[in-house]
Amino acid sequence: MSPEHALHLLYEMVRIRRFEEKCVELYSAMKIRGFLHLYIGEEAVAAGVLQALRPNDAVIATYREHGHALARGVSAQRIMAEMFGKMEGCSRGRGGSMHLFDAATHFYGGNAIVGGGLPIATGLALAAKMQQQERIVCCFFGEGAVAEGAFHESMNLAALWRLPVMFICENNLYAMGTALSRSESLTDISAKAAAYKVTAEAVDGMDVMAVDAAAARAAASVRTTGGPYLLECRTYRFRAHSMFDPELYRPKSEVEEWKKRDPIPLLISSMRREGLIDDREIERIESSVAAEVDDAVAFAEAGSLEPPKELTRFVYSDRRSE
Amino acid sequence: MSPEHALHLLYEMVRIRRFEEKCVELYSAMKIRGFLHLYIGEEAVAAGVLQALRPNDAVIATYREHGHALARGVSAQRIMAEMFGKMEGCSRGRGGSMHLFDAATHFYGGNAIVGGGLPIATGLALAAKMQQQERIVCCFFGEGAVAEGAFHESMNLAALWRLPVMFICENNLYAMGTALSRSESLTDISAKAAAYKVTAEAVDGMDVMAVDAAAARAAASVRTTGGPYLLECRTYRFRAHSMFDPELYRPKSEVEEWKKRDPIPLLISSMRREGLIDDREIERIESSVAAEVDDAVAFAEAGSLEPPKELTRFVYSDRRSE
Amino acid sequence: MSRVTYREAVRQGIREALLKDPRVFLMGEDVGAYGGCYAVSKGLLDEFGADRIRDTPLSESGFVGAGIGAALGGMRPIVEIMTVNFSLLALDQIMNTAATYLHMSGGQFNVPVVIRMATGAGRQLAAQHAHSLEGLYAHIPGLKVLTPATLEDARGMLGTALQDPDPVLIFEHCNLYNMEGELVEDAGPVEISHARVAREGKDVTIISYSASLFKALEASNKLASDGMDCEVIDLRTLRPLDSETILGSIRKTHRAVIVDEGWRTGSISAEISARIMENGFYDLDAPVQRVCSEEVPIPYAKHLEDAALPQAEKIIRSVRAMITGKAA
Amino acid sequence: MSRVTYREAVRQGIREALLKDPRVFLMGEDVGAYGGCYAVSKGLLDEFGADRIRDTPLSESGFVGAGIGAALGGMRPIVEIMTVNFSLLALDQIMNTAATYLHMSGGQFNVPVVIRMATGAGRQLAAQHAHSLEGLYAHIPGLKVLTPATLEDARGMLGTALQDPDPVLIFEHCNLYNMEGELVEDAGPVEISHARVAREGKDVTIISYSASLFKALEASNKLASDGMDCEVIDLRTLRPLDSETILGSIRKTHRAVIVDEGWRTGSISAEISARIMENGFYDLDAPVQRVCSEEVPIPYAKHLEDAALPQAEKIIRSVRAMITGKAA
Ligand SMILES: Cc1ncc(C[n+]2csc(CCOP(=O)(O)OP(=O)(O)O)c2C)c(N)n1
Ligand SMILES: Cc1ncc(C[n+]2csc(CCOP(=O)(O)OP(=O)(O)O)c2C)c(N)n1
Ligand SMILES: [Mg+2]
Ligand SMILES: [Mg+2]
Repeated sequence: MSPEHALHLLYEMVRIRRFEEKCVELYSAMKIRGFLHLYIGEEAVAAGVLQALRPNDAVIATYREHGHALARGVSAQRIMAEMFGKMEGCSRGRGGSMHLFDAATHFYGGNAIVGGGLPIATGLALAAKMQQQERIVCCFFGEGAVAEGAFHESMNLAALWRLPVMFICENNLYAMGTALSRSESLTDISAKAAAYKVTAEAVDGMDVMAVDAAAARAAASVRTTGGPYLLECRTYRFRAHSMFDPELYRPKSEVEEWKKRDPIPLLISSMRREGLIDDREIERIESSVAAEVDDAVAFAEAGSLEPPKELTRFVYSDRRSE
Repeated sequence: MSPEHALHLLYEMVRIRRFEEKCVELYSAMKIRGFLHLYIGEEAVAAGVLQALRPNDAVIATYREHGHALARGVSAQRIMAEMFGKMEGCSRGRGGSMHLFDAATHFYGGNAIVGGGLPIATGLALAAKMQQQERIVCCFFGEGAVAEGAFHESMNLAALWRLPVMFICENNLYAMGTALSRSESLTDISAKAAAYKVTAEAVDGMDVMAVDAAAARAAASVRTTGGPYLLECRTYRFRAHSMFDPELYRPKSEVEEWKKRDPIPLLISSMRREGLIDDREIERIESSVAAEVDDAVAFAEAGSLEPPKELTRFVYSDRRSE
Repeated sequence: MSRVTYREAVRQGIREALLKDPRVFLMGEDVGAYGGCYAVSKGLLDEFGADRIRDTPLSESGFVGAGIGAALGGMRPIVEIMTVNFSLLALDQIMNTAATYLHMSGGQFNVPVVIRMATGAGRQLAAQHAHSLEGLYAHIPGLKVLTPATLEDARGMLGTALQDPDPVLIFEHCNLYNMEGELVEDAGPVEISHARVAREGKDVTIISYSASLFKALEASNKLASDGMDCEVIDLRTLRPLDSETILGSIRKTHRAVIVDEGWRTGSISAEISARIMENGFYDLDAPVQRVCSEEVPIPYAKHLEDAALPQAEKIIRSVRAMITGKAA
Repeated sequence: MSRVTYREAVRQGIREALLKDPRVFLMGEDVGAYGGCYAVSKGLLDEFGADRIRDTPLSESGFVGAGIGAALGGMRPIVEIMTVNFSLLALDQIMNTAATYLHMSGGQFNVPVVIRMATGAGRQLAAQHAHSLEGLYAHIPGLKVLTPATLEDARGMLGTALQDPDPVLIFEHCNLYNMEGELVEDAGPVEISHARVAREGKDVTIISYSASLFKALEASNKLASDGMDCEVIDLRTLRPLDSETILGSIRKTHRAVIVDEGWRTGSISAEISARIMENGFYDLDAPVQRVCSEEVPIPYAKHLEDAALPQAEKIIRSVRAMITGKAA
């Protein structure tokens, strides 16, 4: 891996981390409301996976999607404005944290029905295939979603019809308070792909280099074969499920244990070992990120509220279809 | 296998066959209406599997369930009366061919939502387990149902909670007009059980002895381990999907090929080879069955129609729960 | 003009759309090799191939979701669900995704998907195949709900739906597929924002849609011979409802009976009655009445099924009682 | 008497049922280790163990179906669905199976399952977490639909529901969980067949349920200071609807406004209006009006969410217009 690429991965992870740390503050300050699901601890997954995508590829994510939106290139300003409920937000204030959308980067949201994004991703891939577009679809979901019928139906459809979907399972071991072993009879998620004849792989989701490499393999496979791929990223959520979660279901020690594998320090030490980074560089990253985050907050603060008379706009399209 | 048991299996298959042949006549005579799904060709499955059940076990079947109801011991009279829409029918005329029910034999229907029976069977098994009953639940469904989310969710729940369900997949290669290879990326149904850590087996569904033996193994496993088992019975439907099906989707020659493996002649020849049966015995079976079928028709003819003022009865229970 | 069935009219609509727009395709269970469970798509597989007449596995949630995704991705899918009861398996995708996408994304992503399904009772298919849930779907903002009752609409509404940038649901009553009539060969898309006065009259307005329309017309004919002159409205579109045509008619007749195959409580007929209450109250000479399905899962036995459904006889009784002022 | 929240009242109801009847158990996503997504079942896992406080995987259709099956098998399951929007994933099981079993089987198999879920908006949870679909469920024969607004009902309706031989759905408004009040310690099951007059009045009847009830009461208080005396009805049960209490009140007040957090078109408020039309028309001095949610997927931004929901202000405007005879 090139030093530049490693730096870029680090930069992306730090961006996500600092952006979300700011979100927590803003939630306490009541600037952000509703459900807020933090990605902290899992940054290596979005940062690593999204390297494998090209501009025309499509992304479908969940309600825990700040990281994916940021890594995909959705502007931090517009994401923050969205969480402030402002018109300038990437969903005009209608979506909030769980429903970030961005047409320019083919970021199809932001789906808060667990498993609900998988059929949509399958359909986007079908459209790509039928139109012979050079496009793959990248679909993120948690290990909890694997128990939903939507997982089963989508994996089968994508495999049966040979559709270019990269299914990325973010296995952070918990679905809210439900440990994987209490939601799946077979806890090896990637092994389930065999039931659909889908190629699969599991990767250490705390190691961004490993994720980056695995995603590259996955994307290459999807692009070459035209068929789906399941990549299971084994990761961990450091924070509560959402801001309302008292975390009764896991010992603090378990969280502490995982924090030793925090993807950011992990990458930094490996880069240090190879002489790819020093403190100055880290500071530069931090200050650049801090500026971006501050700028995003300022943008959000300065934003305006959609006039209530526009409430029912976008229930239906203003225009007829072409 | 004892000669008596072989004879019994033959008797059950012939009963189902002749009963349904009569149904076809009665459909043409407009005595039976609605959808009528014939089991002809698949008799070895119901006849074989249901031998493994005890009186207190529960059965869930599909809309193609005449065979299961008969083999389970639901009276042919009441089944026929049901299809005539009579009050004396096993569902008081409200269900018809697709919705046969019988509390006495724990026959829980007759479910016409493809895959809809699997969660119900899982719940029945949960109730049995929580009440420490000596009961297993036998759930029939077609290979088409395997694509539904309900299959996935139920297999996982039953395995995760270790519930006594015998899942019987009747793989007749078609879901209406959709061939297995066009509905499943992995066509080996029993292999899918591995995704749930469920024990599974596939058996020749035209060989009633083999089905009988496999079902005995499956039931024994469920009774001993308390956990689920998936038995795939590979069979074939000789008739159209329902009375409306022009059968455009499969060549006649394929049907003819499979008819060479008709489970009834197959059993008869094997019994003959072993000297377990002769023509007289076969005639005796046929005439006894004919009498039962005639009697069922007479019973149905003589039945009465529920007064329309009773229409909304059974929308809610007449009584409070105990 | 040529003589066609409702089934053929729908097929013509689909065929025309496939010919005209390469983005259009049909997907659903058994639309291809089987020819469609109600034989609507028979022959289309041969003409258009398996890519565009796409058989799906039994996965209602999955393939409806895939249809939504394909629409987002630039295609114009026609998704067929065999029967309205099975559509419940896909309702999450329809309500939580298709109907919300445009709004949730602040106007960025519209979902031009068309979802067709068979609805209604009358074929002794019992409690899991015979309901009328189009009224339920009409409750959902973000959707349009069409209920073609005529050959023109059976054919033309599909084209119009495909031109719509947003999700459109089309409910085809299973008892209409065999209905025959004359249809001009080049009948094209039809407008979908207005109800239609199917029969003019001055004494009472009967408001109906889909297969019930014909029961309303049958009742009107019988009532005419008794000197009662009914105006009959075919709603055509349940969402958005054309209140104006309804209210306009009531301003003339001052009386209304709504005929709806949905279960009475919470049916679309309740909505119509409520709108008349709100906007036509002072025009009324008598309270609006409803003739709906009985509140029962549809039973198999013919006589019970008949008793469960709105019938011309019940409509006649309701109209007569209203006009004579005696309780029905 | 002790001071409890609505959340605690529900928990007490569950706890009492678990203590009293060994057939009762609670199942759903995160009811156990997490303590319930709205903390309703906190502590119950420790007291009753993982068998009876049963966490489920994310499989709404599967575990609701399993609840139905367990009820058929002799248990008395309380199935919790986190939020009404997710219940759509299980609607097939609820409508096609739970609601039809007894009838389809000719009276042989009843389904004593209780399904609880959080409903409603007001917490900025946007378009996939904030709808009010209890009116939609009230359309379905075979179900009972309860909407407790008070602490007594939050606690007591559960016990009553568990005694019911048939499927009962309970909708708990997410904005009520923190509501506090006094509740007698041994408050038991409550009857569920009658609506309740929450405030007596003579000028106009405001009909409401669930969290909207409190907006109706707030509006009434403000209107009282202007000399307008509102009667407020808490429907409590949406299916079967207690029409008698509604009609009785209207015979007194001759005016009615219905307040409903459901989307207006096809809402339960439409049904109520239609019933008043049919049975109370001649008692009315003015057409019945509805104050409902705007027909929009609930938006995230606070000011837009507020604008989408029925508010006391809108109720006041509607009542005032009705009484003064000027358009709202
Ligand atoms: C269909 C559905 N059921 C339940 C929920 C509530 N819920 C939101 S997130 C979540 C846990 C999902 O876990 P997982 O898929 O592992 O993703 P993670 O949150 O761990 O990233 C649940 C139960 C939901 N949003 N949608
Ligand atoms: C949820 C649902 N979707 C579609 C149908 C229509 N349908 C009835 S039977 C059938 C085929 C089922 O095939 P399979 O499960 O293999 O059973 P088989 O009929 O072959 O016994 C279909 C599509 C249905 N009844 N339920
Ligand atoms: Mg997780
Ligand atoms: Mg089959």
